[in-house]
Amino acid sequence: MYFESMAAALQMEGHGAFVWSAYLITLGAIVLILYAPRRREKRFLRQLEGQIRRSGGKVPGAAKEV
Amino acid sequence: MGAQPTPGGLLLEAEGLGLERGGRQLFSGIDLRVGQGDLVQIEGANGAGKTSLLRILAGLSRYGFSGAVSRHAPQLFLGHHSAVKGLLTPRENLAWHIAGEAEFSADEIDQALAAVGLYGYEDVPSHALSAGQHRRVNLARLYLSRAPLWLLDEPFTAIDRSGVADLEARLALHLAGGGSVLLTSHQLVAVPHPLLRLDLATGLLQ
Amino acid sequence: MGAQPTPGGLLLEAEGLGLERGGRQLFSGIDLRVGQGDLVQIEGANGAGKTSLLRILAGLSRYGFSGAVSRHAPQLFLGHHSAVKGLLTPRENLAWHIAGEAEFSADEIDQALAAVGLYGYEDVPSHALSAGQHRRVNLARLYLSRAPLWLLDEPFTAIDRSGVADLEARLALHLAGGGSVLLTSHQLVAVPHPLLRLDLATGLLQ
Amino acid sequence: MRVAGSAAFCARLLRRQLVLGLRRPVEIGNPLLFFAMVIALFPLGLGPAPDTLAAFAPGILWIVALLSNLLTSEGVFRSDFEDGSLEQLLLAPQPLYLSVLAYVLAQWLLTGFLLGLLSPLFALMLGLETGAIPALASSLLLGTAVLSLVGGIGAALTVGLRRGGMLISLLILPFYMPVLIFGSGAVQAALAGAPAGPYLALLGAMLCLAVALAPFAIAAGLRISVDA
Amino acid sequence: MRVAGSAAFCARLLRRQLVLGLRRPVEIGNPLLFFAMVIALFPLGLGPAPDTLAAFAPGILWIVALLSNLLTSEGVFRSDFEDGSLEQLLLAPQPLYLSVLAYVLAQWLLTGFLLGLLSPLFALMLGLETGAIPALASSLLLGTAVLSLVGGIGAALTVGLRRGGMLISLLILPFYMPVLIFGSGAVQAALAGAPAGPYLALLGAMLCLAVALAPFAIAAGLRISVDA
Amino acid sequence: MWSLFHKFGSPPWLYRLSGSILRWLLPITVIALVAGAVWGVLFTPPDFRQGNSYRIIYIHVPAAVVALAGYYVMAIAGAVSLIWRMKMADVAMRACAPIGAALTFIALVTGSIWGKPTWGTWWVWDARITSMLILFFLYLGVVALYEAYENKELAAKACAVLSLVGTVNIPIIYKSVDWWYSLHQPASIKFTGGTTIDPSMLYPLLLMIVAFYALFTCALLLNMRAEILQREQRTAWVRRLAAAGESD
Ligand code: HEM
Ligand SMILES: Nc1ncnc2c1ncn2[C@@H]1O[C@H](COP(=O)(O)OP(=O)(O)OP(=O)(O)O)[C@@H](O)[C@H]1O
Ligand SMILES: Nc1ncnc2c1ncn2[C@@H]1O[C@H](COP(=O)(O)OP(=O)(O)OP(=O)(O)O)[C@@H](O)[C@H]1O
Ligand SMILES: [Mg+2]
Ligand SMILES: [Mg+2]
Repeated sequence: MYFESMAAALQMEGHGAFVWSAYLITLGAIVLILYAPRRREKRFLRQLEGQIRRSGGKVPGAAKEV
Repeated sequence: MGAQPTPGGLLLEAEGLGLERGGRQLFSGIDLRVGQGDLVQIEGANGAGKTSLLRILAGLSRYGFSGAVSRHAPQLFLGHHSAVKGLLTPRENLAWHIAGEAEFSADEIDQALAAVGLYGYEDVPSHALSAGQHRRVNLARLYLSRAPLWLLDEPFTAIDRSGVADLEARLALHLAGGGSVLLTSHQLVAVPHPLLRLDLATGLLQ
Repeated sequence: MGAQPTPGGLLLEAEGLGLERGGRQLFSGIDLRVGQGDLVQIEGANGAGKTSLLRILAGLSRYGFSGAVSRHAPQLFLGHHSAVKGLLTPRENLAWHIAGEAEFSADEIDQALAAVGLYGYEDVPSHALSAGQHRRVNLARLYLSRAPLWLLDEPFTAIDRSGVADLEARLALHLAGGGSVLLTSHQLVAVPHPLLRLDLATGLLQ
Repeated sequence: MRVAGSAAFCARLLRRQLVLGLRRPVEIGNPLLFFAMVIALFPLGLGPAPDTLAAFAPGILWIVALLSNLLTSEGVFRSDFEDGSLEQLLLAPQPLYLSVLAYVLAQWLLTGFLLGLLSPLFALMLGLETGAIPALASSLLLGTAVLSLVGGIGAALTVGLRRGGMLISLLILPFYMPVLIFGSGAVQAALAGAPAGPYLALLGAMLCLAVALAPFAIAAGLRISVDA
Repeated sequence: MRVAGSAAFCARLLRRQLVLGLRRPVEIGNPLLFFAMVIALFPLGLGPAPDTLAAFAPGILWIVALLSNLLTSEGVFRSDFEDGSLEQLLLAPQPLYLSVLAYVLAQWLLTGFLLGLLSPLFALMLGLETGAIPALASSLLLGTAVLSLVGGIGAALTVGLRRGGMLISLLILPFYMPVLIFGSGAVQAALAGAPAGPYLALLGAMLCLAVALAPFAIAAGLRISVDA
Repeated sequence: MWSLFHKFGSPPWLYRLSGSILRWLLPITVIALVAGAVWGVLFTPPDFRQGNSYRIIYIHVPAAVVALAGYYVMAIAGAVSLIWRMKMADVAMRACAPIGAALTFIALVTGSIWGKPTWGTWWVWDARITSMLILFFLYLGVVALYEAYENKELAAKACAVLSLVGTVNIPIIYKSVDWWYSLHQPASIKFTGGTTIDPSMLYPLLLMIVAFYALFTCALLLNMRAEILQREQRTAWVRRLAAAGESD
């Protein structure tokens, strides 16, 4: 490691706030672009499953077999 | 669209048309063959899919339906919207009509306007016309067009009783001359000509 | 407009109404007294001036006519344009209706939508509705309104046959409850109730 | 069913207008993005030199506010006129003064208000001194409200004419000019170290006047337009 | 009755669009007055120092041209979509490529062309050196044509959405930016005594590209919009 | 070749394939991102001119590079969808826009944060920064257009047209912004030359660029999967999937 201590790594000779905030914002954005579609998919499947259960296990409106 | 009628006189063919909209199957398996002299009325309640079908047949809807349409003749399509510009006079509206079918002479246009009861209104800006007169400007195209196949979506909307009778006479003339008409209407169509009914619910032609 | 019916039950009075439009005298000397339970159909060809008259009676046209109108009761006016916003759903269109007549509960609105055959379409954006369904959204106000006097300009436009029958039943109910209706229509109105006809050409009520 | 009070009715109208402006949550971004883009045009047109940009920043932001108001004012009543909603509004029992205010308020929230809120960001991008930012934001918030009210008058008078667009600009631009002068004046005063207060007070006075009078003019304009 | 050739049809369309744009002779003045007023805003907003104004005149004139294009592009297909004319146009036997060009040409004639012709006047108002005026006028004439074509794409893609306004600006403003850069660059080059030729050549190349490709995109956009 | 092309057009096949790709690609991506970041932030020497603030480069440059490449991926998908009417290309195109916008956003924000210690200002109208801003607008335009259409099939066609127009324009935009900047020559501010970068700084940067490409791929596949399910919700295979209560 280039820095001697964790505190020095946080400080970065005064540039720490800039570097770390840049990395944090990036982390947030990355988590969002990976998590959002995942959540959309999960939620959609759960909703569809509920719909199927409500209609008595049948597969309503299933138009075509693939 | 220099399409020519097939030897058998077919103007329009559709096979296995199906449409789903907003999760509902509006119609499916509709087969349609329109020949010369055919008068077809598409029937169905509000929201049955009449307009959607007409737009597919005219070629305005190109995505989202199943089946195939083949057009063998020039068409005249009059939809729910009148394509009449309020800022232009009826005469200008017809002379510069955007359908680009043909170049009509001033005489032809005035005669067509007179035929739909707009004699004297040729030079009034169209937005100063009443609802029925506004639609009549568009319907004047029925007196100008040489297209053999007419697709009319509720042509009688907002037209008074004598106007409807005039229109029916015009349809009869067109049919007698070998043209054909596909129309939707919630009213009964009184044309002295065999009428085929297309029921959207069952997809059958009677 | 907290106007109240007069003791004699009069909802609307008009005296000597006359209108000239574009150099033509559309009508003149029209006297009209609409009382509770009256059903009046305004008759005339396209361009006769029916819409113009209704707009004068409703108070939307305030200049350029002769005569006087006095309104003694709240009115519900449905014109050629549907006042339905395509971007809003039918439910929103009614809940946030711009006429500001009253605050309707979600239940009342759903019932009204069901009554005009839009059950299941409550949350579809209105621009995705068919022409008839679009108009029905507006007509649902007939099931919500408490206004005693209705002014309806061609309410049956684009409505299918069973829809027209439903509407006629609604009109009959309203009339039986002491309300009154002034309408224009090019179709025959089949309401089991005495029908007064106002002929614009002659200005006479029959 | 309850009879609708004026306040409830106006709240409903406001909500309706806002929903029409932003059907989906994503759409809130549209006006913001629009401002960002128009502001980016200025460096591209005038050149990227930081000091001239900073000197022009108040004027640029104010001109963008004004133009975006011009661009959107035109449509305030347009679609309601075309689909018959306006007729119904005129027939409503509630006072037109208040309904018209609801329309203008919705339009302002989607343009001037958003721009005012975001103006610090844009000011930074143009290199405006941070000291002048409060004056900028508050002058924009006050001034754009005046613009929206005045713009509403033009919109009401021309909505029946089926061609609005240019005509409305001609009618209302002259009335926009005092707002522009005091608005950018406030920021320039702050930049020069003078107090921006007097300018803001003037803008506030103009706003009071506009709130008191413009709705009447708008209402009258709408009645005339619907009559035509 | 004669069958209409494509050229005759386009001429007719052009005439129709022009008449619609200028139903009354007064209205020819509207776009010009609009430019004049918006240009008058800049001295008010930026401060009237004559030398800075003159230095920024190219940028200002170009930004105004761009915004007025934005303002009018939106409406090119709007009313035709709403009243069903667009459906009829799509069904017309003539090639859509040409019809669409007629629309754009009409729009350009009423905005960019007029502005280009009158720009020397406005340039004088802003104190631009007379030597740069030919470069200004020709860059405006070329560049606004590109703007109109690109704006048409945005208009075609959004006309079916009933919410236009902001959205179309978002779509097309990024594409306007190169035109702005080269356009104002041409004038700045002329001001600096350098030849404006290369910039004008670039604008011309962009125009060729836009004429060749944009109508296809517009036509595709219209088909999609009418389908929706 | 054609059969593969057709297979790509088949939603269930693509859904399953993307599932198995993601199972190994996603962990690798995360590891590479973490490793590259830790390497770059903690184990490299500081730049002799900018000090430690240069460590932002390990996210700034990869985000910028991939954001630009993403636009071309989107446009290619758009072209495929328009020409061959392939539905899965629609899906891919739609998925590119928000990811590209997010990456552009990262580049802008990190660049802007970087600028404060280095240039003393959050923002300058530098050629590269300006063109990145325009790219951001382009991406958001596609997202906004897609969201504005009710019918998603048409939305995809409209966006395809827009992104194709964009591909013609992007080179023009970049060139023009370059010339614009050199015409005005403020010249007080310059990027540090990338060529003189020390190898010890370069390797983590290369790792991060690769990791960001992988990140883009993962996000693309994830988005496509969600979209495929929604589009195919009426088919039996999606229903079976939902009934089984799992997604992989
Ligand atoms: C908001 C602003 C910024 C944006 C949009 C931006 C954009 C970009 C882009 C697109 C690249 C990659 C170009 C390529 O590899 O061809 C890049 C590289 C780079 N940027 Fe930024 N940048 C921004 C701010 C900054 C700042 C403030 C710095 C600080 C000094 C900086 C330093 C660098 C460096 C050192 C490189 C790599 C050098 C090279 O490969 O030539 N950037 N930036
Ligand atoms: N753009 C759209 N998006 C989703 N659904 C639509 C759209 N347009 C129409 N629909 C639906 O398709 C159905 C059929 O509409 P269509 O306009 O074809 O009916 P129609 O038979 O012509 O009815 P009408 O008699 O009222 O004119 C309607 O239920 C409507 O809700
Ligand atoms: N704004 C206007 N300016 C001038 N004349 C007008 C204007 N609006 C309507 N008119 C004229 O007034 C006459 C009556 O129009 P109105 O709309 O009242 O007719 P209507 O009886 O409702 O017809 P329809 O059955 O077609 O709806 C028409 O001849 C029309 O030309
Ligand atoms: Mg229909
Ligand atoms: Mg009428």
